[in-house]
Amino acid sequence: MKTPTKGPVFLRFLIVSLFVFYMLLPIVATYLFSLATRWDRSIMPEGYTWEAYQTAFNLSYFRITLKNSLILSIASCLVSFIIIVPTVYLTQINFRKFRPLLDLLMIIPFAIPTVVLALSYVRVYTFQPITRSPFLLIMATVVYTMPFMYRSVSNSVDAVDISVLTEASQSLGGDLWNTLTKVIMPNIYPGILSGMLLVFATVFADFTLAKLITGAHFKTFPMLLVEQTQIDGNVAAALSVISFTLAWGISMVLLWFSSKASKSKKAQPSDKAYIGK
Amino acid sequence: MKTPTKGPVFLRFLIVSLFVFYMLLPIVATYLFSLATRWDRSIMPEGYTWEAYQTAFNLSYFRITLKNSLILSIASCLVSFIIIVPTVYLTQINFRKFRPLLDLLMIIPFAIPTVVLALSYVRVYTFQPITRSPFLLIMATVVYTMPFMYRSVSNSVDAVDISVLTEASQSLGGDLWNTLTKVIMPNIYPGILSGMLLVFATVFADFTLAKLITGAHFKTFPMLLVEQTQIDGNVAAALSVISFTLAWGISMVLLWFSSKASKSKKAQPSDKAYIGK
Amino acid sequence: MAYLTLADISKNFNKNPAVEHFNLDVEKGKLVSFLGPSGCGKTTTLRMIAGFETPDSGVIELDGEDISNIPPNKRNIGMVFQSYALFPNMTVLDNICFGLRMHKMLKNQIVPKAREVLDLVRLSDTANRYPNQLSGGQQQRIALARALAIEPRVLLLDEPLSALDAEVRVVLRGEIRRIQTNLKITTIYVTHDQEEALSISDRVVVMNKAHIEQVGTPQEIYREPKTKFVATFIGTANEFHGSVCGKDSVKSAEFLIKTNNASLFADGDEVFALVRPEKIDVYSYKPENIDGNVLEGLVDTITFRGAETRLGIDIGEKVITADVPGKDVFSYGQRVWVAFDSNACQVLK
Amino acid sequence: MAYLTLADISKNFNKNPAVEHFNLDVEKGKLVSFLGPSGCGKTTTLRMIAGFETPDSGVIELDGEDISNIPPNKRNIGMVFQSYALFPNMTVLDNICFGLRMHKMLKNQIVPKAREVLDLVRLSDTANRYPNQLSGGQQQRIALARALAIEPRVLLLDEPLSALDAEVRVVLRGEIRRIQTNLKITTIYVTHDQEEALSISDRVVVMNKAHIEQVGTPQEIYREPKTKFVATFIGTANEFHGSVCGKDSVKSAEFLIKTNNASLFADGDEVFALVRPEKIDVYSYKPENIDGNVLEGLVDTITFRGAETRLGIDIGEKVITADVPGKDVFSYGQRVWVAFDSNACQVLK
Repeated sequence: MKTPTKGPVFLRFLIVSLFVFYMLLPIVATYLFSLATRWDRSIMPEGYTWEAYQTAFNLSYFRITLKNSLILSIASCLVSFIIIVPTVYLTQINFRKFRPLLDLLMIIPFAIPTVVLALSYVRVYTFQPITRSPFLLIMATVVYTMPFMYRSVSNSVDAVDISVLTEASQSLGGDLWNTLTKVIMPNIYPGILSGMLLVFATVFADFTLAKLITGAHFKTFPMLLVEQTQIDGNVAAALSVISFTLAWGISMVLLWFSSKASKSKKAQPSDKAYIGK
Repeated sequence: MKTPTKGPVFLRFLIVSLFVFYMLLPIVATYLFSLATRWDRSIMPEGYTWEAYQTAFNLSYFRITLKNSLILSIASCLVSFIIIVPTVYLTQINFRKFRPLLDLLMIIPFAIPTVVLALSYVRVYTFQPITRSPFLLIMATVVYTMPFMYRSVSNSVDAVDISVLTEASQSLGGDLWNTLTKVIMPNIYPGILSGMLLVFATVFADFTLAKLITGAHFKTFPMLLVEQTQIDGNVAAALSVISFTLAWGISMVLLWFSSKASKSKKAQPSDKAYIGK
Repeated sequence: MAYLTLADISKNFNKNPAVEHFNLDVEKGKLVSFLGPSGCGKTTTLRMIAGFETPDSGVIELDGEDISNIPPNKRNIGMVFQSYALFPNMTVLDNICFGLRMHKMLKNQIVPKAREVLDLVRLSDTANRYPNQLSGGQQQRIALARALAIEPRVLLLDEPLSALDAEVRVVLRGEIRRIQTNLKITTIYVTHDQEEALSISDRVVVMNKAHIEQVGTPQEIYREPKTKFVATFIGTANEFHGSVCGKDSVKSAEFLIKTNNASLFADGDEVFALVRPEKIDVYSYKPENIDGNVLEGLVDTITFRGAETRLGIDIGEKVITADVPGKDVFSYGQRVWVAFDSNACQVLK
Repeated sequence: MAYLTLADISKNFNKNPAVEHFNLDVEKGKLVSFLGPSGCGKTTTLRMIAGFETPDSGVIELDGEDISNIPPNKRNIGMVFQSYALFPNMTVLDNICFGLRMHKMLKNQIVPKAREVLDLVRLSDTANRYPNQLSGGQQQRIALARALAIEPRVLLLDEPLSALDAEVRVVLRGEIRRIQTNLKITTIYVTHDQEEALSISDRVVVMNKAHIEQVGTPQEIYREPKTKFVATFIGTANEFHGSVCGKDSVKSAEFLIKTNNASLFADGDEVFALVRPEKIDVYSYKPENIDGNVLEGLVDTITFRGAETRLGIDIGEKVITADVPGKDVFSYGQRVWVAFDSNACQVLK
């Protein structure tokens, strides 16, 4: 490539800056708003206070909705793990020809609008104790987030050539249990984890499914947040900050794992050096 | 691999069947429900009728919400295209070192709960004519769906080695315009298209952003759908079917394109044959 | 008596034969190569010995025991893969210890044994590194050490050098041969590279289209190919297509090629007479008193290769390839005479 | 007068020198190779000629014109890439027509011209296929045709054969040389493969660590290397490290090596005496009446390579590599004598 002249570099820098600003401004503003005393007469808030956070923590529903959201997210992760990991491993090792079918099936959740998914579940599972229960909600969130889990795990499985590792383990005397626990799982672990974290973040942030399936029967954190916008903007902002900080923390972990995974692909030393030529 | 014995094959088939059933049952049920006369006293509906669809089509908001949703989806696609494609191309050709930064930025939308995104936009853009306008909604949907567009386009760009094609075009006398229109765009076209389709489907299905940002000011199809559930279940089912059929059609197109793309990677003829040995 | 015996092994994939009626005896301590183009069935045969594929028919016997129905992890057969197949999550030392742990070696013997094989491949200083911190050649040497650690009854190598650079390949094949000879371990070596097979093996099994073409020492394979496939797949050969004419010559379109090897065929049989490039002498004058074949031609291509120069000589009907010592000088278009002994000319159907 | 001149070209990447003070004259119609290990600056130099990189200093002149500041699409220089770089969205014919269209050739001349170059690479029947329907070797021949179609002033080839199989490489390099010779097109050929450079070039530029080590014909480069790097990078060489002792010998740790090439150095200078494996004769008895060097050793390794056999002979201090004709038979551990002429021994600092 020709060395770029200064003009485009500056232009490019401007574009990136605008883009970052466009994406980050609302978030920064929300942080400020949650701490502001009054902010309708000036560019910056007139004063700062923790009051909104105190109010938020003292809301009667704060603990219960946070707990519900955590239960929902963790349960979805586990169910997703139990369904997806063995399916992907077995498909890769013994049933390779089913792989395209699986890839196709995993696009379906993208093609179903969340609203339709929620309403069809509500419509079908009308019997007790399933109807409008958290159990039904978990079924829906698992389907909804399945592509994330599937993609992460299957990318991981593709990246490490699971079948040759399985064979190597077998040739060294490893049985199925040792192969799985000592060779396979540790190598697809980053994929499983990043899949679970994506599921966690998505389910934790979901408003539509919970609102339409369980509604008031099982209130989640995003539902509380939406409710509060109609009552107190600052409290809603504080709740947003809490939710966003949680999500951000999770995605940092995710990034850390993906960077760890990509490090293992760093440039190898050349063979030239080793020949000594 | 050893030939699998019959047992696991049957088990595997059972798992796949259960899985398909689990995912498809709600959809099939919704189709049936939209056509049913009465369905609370028997396993299958007692009779079938197009009435729910007639009612749906005659709803005063049917046309306007469908139109709004289409406008919103198409606009999001176009804005996404205009922002992402040049960014990815220029990054790849001239600013390769910015690529990791871009990859990182594009994870942010995943980490922001939709509710938080919506509320922060509402909070920040309080001035006319932006506040609660469809324009603000488009800004939000574009950010929300950016990872899809970015991933599709950048995967495409990675797959065809854009920089060597650019150099090949230059060495043959191609200027920037010819290089872009005759060489680059036709080769990343499937990626652009599948990205736009994903954006379209996601925005078309979105309920949360529209509900919280524009609300009644700019009613979308999913909002109408949710509204109808409280009025007439059969009509809501009919609307679900319409929405799902649209989404399904789109994902079929998507699948067709991705299969076209993967065909170009089919096994090449061997060089052995051509040497004639 | 043979140590490893493959008796009438056949295997089909989706009704396409991958290996047909494969018979082979391997003596203890020898290195046998399976050589052939891709898809010839060499890897499938190897994988049947390892236990990753089950033969449709036939018996595999190792040291007198039928191992056909033993699962791969009970066969105690070491395997080295083209893609190295080191466990990325383990250090070099743990990779080597894995097999020893699976074989329930006493805890205090595992690490010393692992270090011993690591010494063997001269990579003791990499014990605590991870596979991705090593070059391809180093990784493959670790994979070899890992396979050797369990003291396998047979060592299988599946195109172990294909993923490496040309120079590393040459160095590493020498090392594999050295270790194999020292340990006297029975080894099957799969490759599509004829130079590799010739240079490393005690015996070579040349395969083509699911069956064996020839089994022999490298010298036999190179000097006395039994089929036209073997003659052209291994090394370079000039071909004269023609029919047997008398006991000592082959008549092609324009030439009468004298040979001492035509007596195996009947008069008039369609055959190929084959001559290696290094068996051909090139003269800038018409040589006298030569008892053999002399053909006249023009120099068409000159390829300097260092030690020797390869000439393409257009003799009208075809272009003859001849290798001459680097010091001989020819120029494009020069009129030359090529000569080769009647002994140098192999005749095959 | 030189057709293409690179005068004192230098280029740094992030303050690391990629090319330093590169000077070269290329005559019209010749094929010049840039040969060296990866990272030696050969590709960077090529890319500066193409215009994809800008030299930090120095001038590139083509046919008397300074092209240093002309953008790549105005230079009319053909380029063939290692990865083929065919446009996947176009048929073979459209790929070739692309350059002609960019050069604003008359519409009715474009397709005939494209078909003409397609004939040249002998792939006329692939005109309507897409690149992904062709083998690697075919794709690279199409890429060559595409570059030739625009009748470039210089043809640049950047490791064009590196992505191909060994056999295809040999066939295709012959074809590239044939076409280049017929069209008399000035060509720069970048490669890291010494065999390729020797066999295809009129002249070879050996590069190492951003600078030129030697420029010369393949024969000069092989037979009279100017530096130790050239001697060891090209071909195989036995090295004796020692000091000059008199006008005609080099004294190493144990041996006194007789040579005719030591007179360039002063007595006591530290030097390397280098001998090619094919210059060494191996005897199973002590040869008499030999005017040169004779060393005694034991056969350590035997590598059958078809036409010749490569022996590793342990002479105590080191292992000597010698190539002997395939018909000579030696066995492991045999006592042998190696002999080489004092002329065969190159002396370098």
